[in-house]
Amino acid sequence: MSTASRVDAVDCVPSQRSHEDTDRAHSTGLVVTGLRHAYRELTVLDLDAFTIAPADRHAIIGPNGAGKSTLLNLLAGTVRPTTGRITYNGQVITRRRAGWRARAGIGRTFQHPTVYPGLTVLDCVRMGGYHHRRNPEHTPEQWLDLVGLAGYAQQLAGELAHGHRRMLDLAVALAGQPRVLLLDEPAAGLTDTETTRLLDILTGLPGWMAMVLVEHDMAVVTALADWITVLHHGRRVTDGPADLVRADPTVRALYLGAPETAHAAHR
Amino acid sequence: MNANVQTTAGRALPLTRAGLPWAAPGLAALALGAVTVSPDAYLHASVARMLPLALLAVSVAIVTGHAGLPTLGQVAPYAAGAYTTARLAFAGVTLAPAHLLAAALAGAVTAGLLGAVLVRHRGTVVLMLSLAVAELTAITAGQWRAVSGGTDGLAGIPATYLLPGMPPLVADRPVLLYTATITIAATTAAMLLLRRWRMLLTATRDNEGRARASGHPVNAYLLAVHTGAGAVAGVAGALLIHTHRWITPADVGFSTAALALLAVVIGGTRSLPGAAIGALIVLGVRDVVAAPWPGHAPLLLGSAFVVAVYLLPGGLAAIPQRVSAAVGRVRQSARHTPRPAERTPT
Amino acid sequence: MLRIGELTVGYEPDAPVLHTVSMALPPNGVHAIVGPNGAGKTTLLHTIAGHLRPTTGYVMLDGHDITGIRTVRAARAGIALAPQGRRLWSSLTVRDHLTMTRPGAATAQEQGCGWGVDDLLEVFPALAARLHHRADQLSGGEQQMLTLARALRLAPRLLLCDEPTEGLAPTVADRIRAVLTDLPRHGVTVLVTLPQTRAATGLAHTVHVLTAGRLSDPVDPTTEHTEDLIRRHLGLTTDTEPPPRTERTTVRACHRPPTHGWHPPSQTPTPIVTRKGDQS
Amino acid sequence: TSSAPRADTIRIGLLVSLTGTYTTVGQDMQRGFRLYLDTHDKKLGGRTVDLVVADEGDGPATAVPAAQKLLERDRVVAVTGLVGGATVDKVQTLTTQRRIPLLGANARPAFGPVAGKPRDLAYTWHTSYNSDEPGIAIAEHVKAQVGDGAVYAIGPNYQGGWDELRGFTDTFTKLGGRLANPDGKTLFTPFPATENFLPYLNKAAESEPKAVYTFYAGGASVAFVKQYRQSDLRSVPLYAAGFLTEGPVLSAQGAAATGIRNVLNYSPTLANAANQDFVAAWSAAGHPGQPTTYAMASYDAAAVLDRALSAVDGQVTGEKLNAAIGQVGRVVSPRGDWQFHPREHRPVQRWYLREVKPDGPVLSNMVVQDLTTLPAN
Amino acid sequence: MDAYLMQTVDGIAYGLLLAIAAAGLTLAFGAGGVLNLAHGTLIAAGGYVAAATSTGTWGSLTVAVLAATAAGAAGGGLLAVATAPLTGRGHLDQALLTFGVALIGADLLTTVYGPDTLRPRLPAALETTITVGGHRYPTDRLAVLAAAVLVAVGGYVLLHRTRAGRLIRATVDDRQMVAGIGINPRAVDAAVLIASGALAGLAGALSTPILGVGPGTADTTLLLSLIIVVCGGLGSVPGAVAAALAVGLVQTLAVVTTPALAPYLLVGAMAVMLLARRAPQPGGVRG
Ligand SMILES: Nc1ncnc2c1ncn2[C@@H]1O[C@H](COP(=O)(O)OP(=O)(O)OP(=O)(O)O)[C@@H](O)[C@H]1O
Ligand SMILES: Nc1ncnc2c1ncn2[C@@H]1O[C@H](COP(=O)(O)OP(=O)(O)OP(=O)(O)O)[C@@H](O)[C@H]1O
Ligand SMILES: [Mg+2]
Ligand SMILES: [Mg+2]
Repeated sequence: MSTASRVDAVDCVPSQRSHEDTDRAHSTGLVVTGLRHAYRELTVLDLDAFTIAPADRHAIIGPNGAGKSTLLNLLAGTVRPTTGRITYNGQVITRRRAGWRARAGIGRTFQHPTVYPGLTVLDCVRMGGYHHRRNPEHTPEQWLDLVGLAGYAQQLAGELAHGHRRMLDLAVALAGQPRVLLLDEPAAGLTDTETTRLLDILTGLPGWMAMVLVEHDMAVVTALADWITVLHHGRRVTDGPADLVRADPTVRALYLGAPETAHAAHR
Repeated sequence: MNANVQTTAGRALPLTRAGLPWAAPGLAALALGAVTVSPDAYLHASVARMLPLALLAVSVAIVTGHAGLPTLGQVAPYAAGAYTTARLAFAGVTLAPAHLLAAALAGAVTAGLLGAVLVRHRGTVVLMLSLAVAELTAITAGQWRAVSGGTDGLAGIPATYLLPGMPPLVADRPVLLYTATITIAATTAAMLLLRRWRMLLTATRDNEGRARASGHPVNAYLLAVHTGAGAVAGVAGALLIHTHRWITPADVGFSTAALALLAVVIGGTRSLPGAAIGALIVLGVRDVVAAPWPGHAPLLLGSAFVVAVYLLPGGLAAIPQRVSAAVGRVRQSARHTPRPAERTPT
Repeated sequence: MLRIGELTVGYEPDAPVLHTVSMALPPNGVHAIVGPNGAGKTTLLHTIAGHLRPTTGYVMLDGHDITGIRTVRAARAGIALAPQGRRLWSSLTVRDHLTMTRPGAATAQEQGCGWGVDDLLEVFPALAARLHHRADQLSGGEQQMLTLARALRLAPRLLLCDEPTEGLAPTVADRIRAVLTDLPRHGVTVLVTLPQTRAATGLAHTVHVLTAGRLSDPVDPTTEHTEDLIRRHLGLTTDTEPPPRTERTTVRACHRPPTHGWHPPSQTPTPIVTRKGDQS
Repeated sequence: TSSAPRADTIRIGLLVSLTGTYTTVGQDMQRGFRLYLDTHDKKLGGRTVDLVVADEGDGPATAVPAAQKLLERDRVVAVTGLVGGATVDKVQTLTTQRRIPLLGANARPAFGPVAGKPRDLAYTWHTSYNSDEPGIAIAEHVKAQVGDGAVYAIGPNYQGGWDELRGFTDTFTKLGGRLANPDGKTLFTPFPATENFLPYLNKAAESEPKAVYTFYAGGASVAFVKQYRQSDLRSVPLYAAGFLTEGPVLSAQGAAATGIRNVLNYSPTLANAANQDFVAAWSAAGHPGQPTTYAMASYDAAAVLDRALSAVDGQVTGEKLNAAIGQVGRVVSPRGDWQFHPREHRPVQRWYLREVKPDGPVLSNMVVQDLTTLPAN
Repeated sequence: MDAYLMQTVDGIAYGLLLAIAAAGLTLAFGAGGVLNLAHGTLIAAGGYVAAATSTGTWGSLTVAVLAATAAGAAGGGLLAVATAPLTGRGHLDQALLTFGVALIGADLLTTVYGPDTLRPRLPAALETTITVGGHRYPTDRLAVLAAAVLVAVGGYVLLHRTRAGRLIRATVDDRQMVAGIGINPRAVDAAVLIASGALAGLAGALSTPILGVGPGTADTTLLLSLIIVVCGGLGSVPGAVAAALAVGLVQTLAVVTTPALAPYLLVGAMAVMLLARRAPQPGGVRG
């Protein structure tokens, strides 16, 4: 675990967020304090403070294995933190299970979506909204229509192509009518057209909904996020408004690489 | 994408799809009716004797197939129902409705308590924990002599009465009628309830993480199903007493549990009527078919298991689907000319 | 190298996913398939790798008919698949994955070179730090790297990569693209599916477009209007057109904060469970 | 087989374990019954016998369906055999209901009340014994041997074990004997799960008993005897109900069994003429080893039926046959002559003290002395 | 205290005896994912073969061990053929099939060898006892103890240290990708069942001199083996040995210290062992 390129030495950099944002998060959003998660002796996440206020469009980027998915899992309640505290709407929810948090409005998608292979696509979406008051404006069929899967409504979810599963996962998450939406690489494996559609869907969501976006596709991040946190080895390297972070030389060296190589012409 | 074409084609015929779950209980009821009408008392007694295990298998199918927890532990609520019934009968309460109610309650409570532990686990661990439950049930029944009469069990349990003033249920034909009615009613009720829960349970089995992330209290679902299945097992226990009027600890032990689970596999894990019919097949092979070859019942039973595995992939429940698929294939090959065998390697 | 003719493949009898697909790949190149989600890219690669049997058509590798051969034989013939969705052995460690997979004897000799475990770890330093972790303990990107590393370790003659850069950080994705571009020089033919047109044109010698189970003629990405051409291929045959801009307003409209059930959080903390029937 | 038997043919049901734990016993009982038939022209009471064999399996779960088939399908006039006590307990209600005599040849349980009324035993007979009788029969001898010393009692934890051990300990303590078991209670080992007896035996050795009394049968007895000789108890005299060393288990135990003193109602070495014929017929039939008490009791059941059937005139019915069984009087038997106890419907018979000794190349349970006659009238 | 030492030694020896019995199942079910309910029957078959072959000389003992192992391997081969069409159909179907095979096998064994309990004859040197710390202890158990250590070490090396062991586990995880690296998963399945059958046969030859072999042997050993394999954490040799030792100690130390609880101890201990393992955090952690 020691190569020159590692920034292990970097301690968790304090968050740059303004006090107003943080205060808002304390009363009506998600607040994480002193969160640490370790598998045996390996610490994969260590965040001093991290806040999501309503209406936040918060992107988390970082190299593979930085702990991004782990952070989402911790927020969603899929895994328990080793130490630390999570509050939501001012209430401590660290010990609450995933199901409770989902009913309370924390929805999520998965990095490797499988949804429910044995249910039809439509039933999958129904299951997503099962715990919520039926809302004539948001029928399962409408959610399917929104993500472009209306034609597959009666197909088994297990028979969907990979990209379609990802969109279905999103529809299921949206059907849960979340107030905080945790998205784990929603654009991975999507084609250009589907990515455009995804962006349309996400930007079209109600403004008050908070969104935590983990994504490697910087185009998507730029289009959506107004705040970016960069993680590395489970710690915050930097955070700030999107354009500032993108310009940050550490982030470039660590994560983005030279902008030209990304889609450089062959030969 | 022509998704619509793709989804409707090649699936089971719509008729079998909708009617399938109900065809089996209907047929079973018909068959039982025929047996009841027949004059053969031996047949009546034999079938009546098998029905409690059939209902136990239904309860196992609920837990194994629908909740996705392979279990040998349903003999515990079965035992609770049976011994409650037996003790009530000895205490002078001989009304069948009271027995059924008390047994269902005892079964549900037992299964609820056990379920609180079991539903936290999955797969093989559940299987082994429930095996422990089965063993402990039989051991406890053997040791608790005041209730169970020791390892030799209880005999001469007073007969039950359907209603006050009616003759006791002892003759073979009425017992069969009564047992069959209760078995079919309980199975149907369970099927109706499970239909409402189908989506939730499929989701839970398929992808628990996703289900939790959509707010589903997965363990609570499983506990509810486990408890409900316990009530069914309790009723099965009451029927055991009503048909046999005796019980030994071995009847609520591992071997009974194993037979019930195998019956469920033969029936096709998720099909409740399939499980019941599977149980009738298993006991029929062991007690009736094998009778002319004393000492070789295990051989025949084993062969039946082997044959079932090879000839019935997916169990009895999959037969209609496989038939309709075969019909589809025949139709298909009639329409299309077979694809050219030769490939042109240029 | 690889010739495919008139291939029809489906999961259910009368609903083919690929319709009479034909293509010929010259050896030693990087060939890309692009197409919308659900077009059948994965299906095509799985058919070549022997995971699926075609209903009609043939697949030929170096003049040998390999139609419908089993996966084992395909692997021994030098075809390696880096599948979509990782398909790792979850109870084995990273090291196990790499040491267990061995270069197919025939191909290794022909090639005179293979990927050693150390070479692979150099390409994927993230894996080096996780050598003794089980595959199901890896992050998504690390799993993707391992999938590729395992396929490379087999020293194949034909490498099938199903969306190899999915979920990888930009720097790692770059490195993988570099590796793939370099492979033809060692006598490896690469067939890669990519969802994004730009990624494909930046990488491949030829690009095929697959839409709704039908494959276009190869497009040469070095010519000027490549991307337009591909667009046209996609646009002409897809019924899942990029949504017209007007649709965006309908999306918006459908997301007015609802009046009940899904209401915007107020400033005062509310009871948070929004279960059915909680508020009446 | 459901056609009505011819007038001079009668059908008899033999229900024995042919699968499961007690297969050895069941097989011996079948051999014993058939031996009688074969040596008597396949006739009982002058009538040709159609013997219908059914499998009792491991207990009532399989035995009751089999019994039901014998009664309802085959319409037998008597049911005999029955290895397990629990089976007898359950099948007895069926046979009684249909007025068919049940002539058990092995276990005889305590027959609890039916629906609050004492069990009707009019149609129930046994050619064997009550499970507590071996212990009762040997207690006095053991007391005399150990004097003031204490005896350690150990047995399997199920009804059969409880009965066998209770017979010994109750009588023994009534005679003033003392149990070496720490709390004065018999040690019961899990049944049939126990295969490692060494820990129990070594533990028992700590209480330094003068002798050990036990009852095991079948596979467990092999393990028990072998491990007894490997334990710290190895030189403490071992007394047992005779089933411990009865039949084929003895050859599996081998030398470890030598010197075990045990009690039973039969030994193949008994010197009476009936036994000599019986043993000779047994060997002539090609059966391995020596006959056992199980085979003998079943042989006697055939003998009882033979005598009873010769007393029945015309069509044989369950009632007539049952009445005739009550009148058979003295039965000449390889175990020595015996007769039914008028109320209890089981033999009043002599019990023997036996010791395992080499008998030529093989081990055998040689009679050492007569003990007592039970049940005392 | 001294007495407990003796019981502990016996617990360890008995536990290792059980570990041998469970070895084949550890390989087949734990590592290879085949729920083989015919395992007990294979052990019984090995026991019968050994009992029929051994006459009390060292030479015949060697022959008996080899013959039993071969018989077990043959049985395993048969099972491999029988289960081959079931790949991908889940544990319950395997359970149904192998249970059927077990019933048939048990019937055949009693038909051939009779229902009596048999015991292989051992050379005199193994039938005696030796003195350990003032107590006498049977030699045959010490011999089994030594054999168990060999089997355990061999099994550990095979399963946890060789490519073959990894292949077995990989085949359970994703057979198609095993085929994708050029190895036939069916061959792996067959090899696993044959090796596991051979181990079962060997276990039969080693355990029957002590416990005897009869109609009940198959069920008892199957149950104990299942307990050990599952409690040991499916496919882990050190885990299985630890579980076997735990069961051995429970069956020796605990049963004599608390005889009143003896009937409950074995399954009770199993339940505790299973419950003590942290309930798995069910799927979905991997996003
Ligand atoms: N197991 C299956 N059973 C039935 N239909 C399937 C199955 N797998 C895939 N399909 C269907 O086949 C079609 C092609 O799927 P495929 O996975 O090949 O698409 P793809 O081009 O790889 O898409 P993506 O870019 O999303 O990975 C889809 O419509 C899908 O629904
Ligand atoms: N169950 C586990 N046991 C041990 N280590 C784990 C486990 N789960 C995750 N990790 C490690 O934690 C680190 C962070 O994982 P995480 O999935 O959060 O990464 P990520 O930032 O989402 O990466 P990616 O972009 O590749 O998805 C990884 O290095 C991974 O190996
Ligand atoms: Mg991730
Ligand atoms: Mg794909």
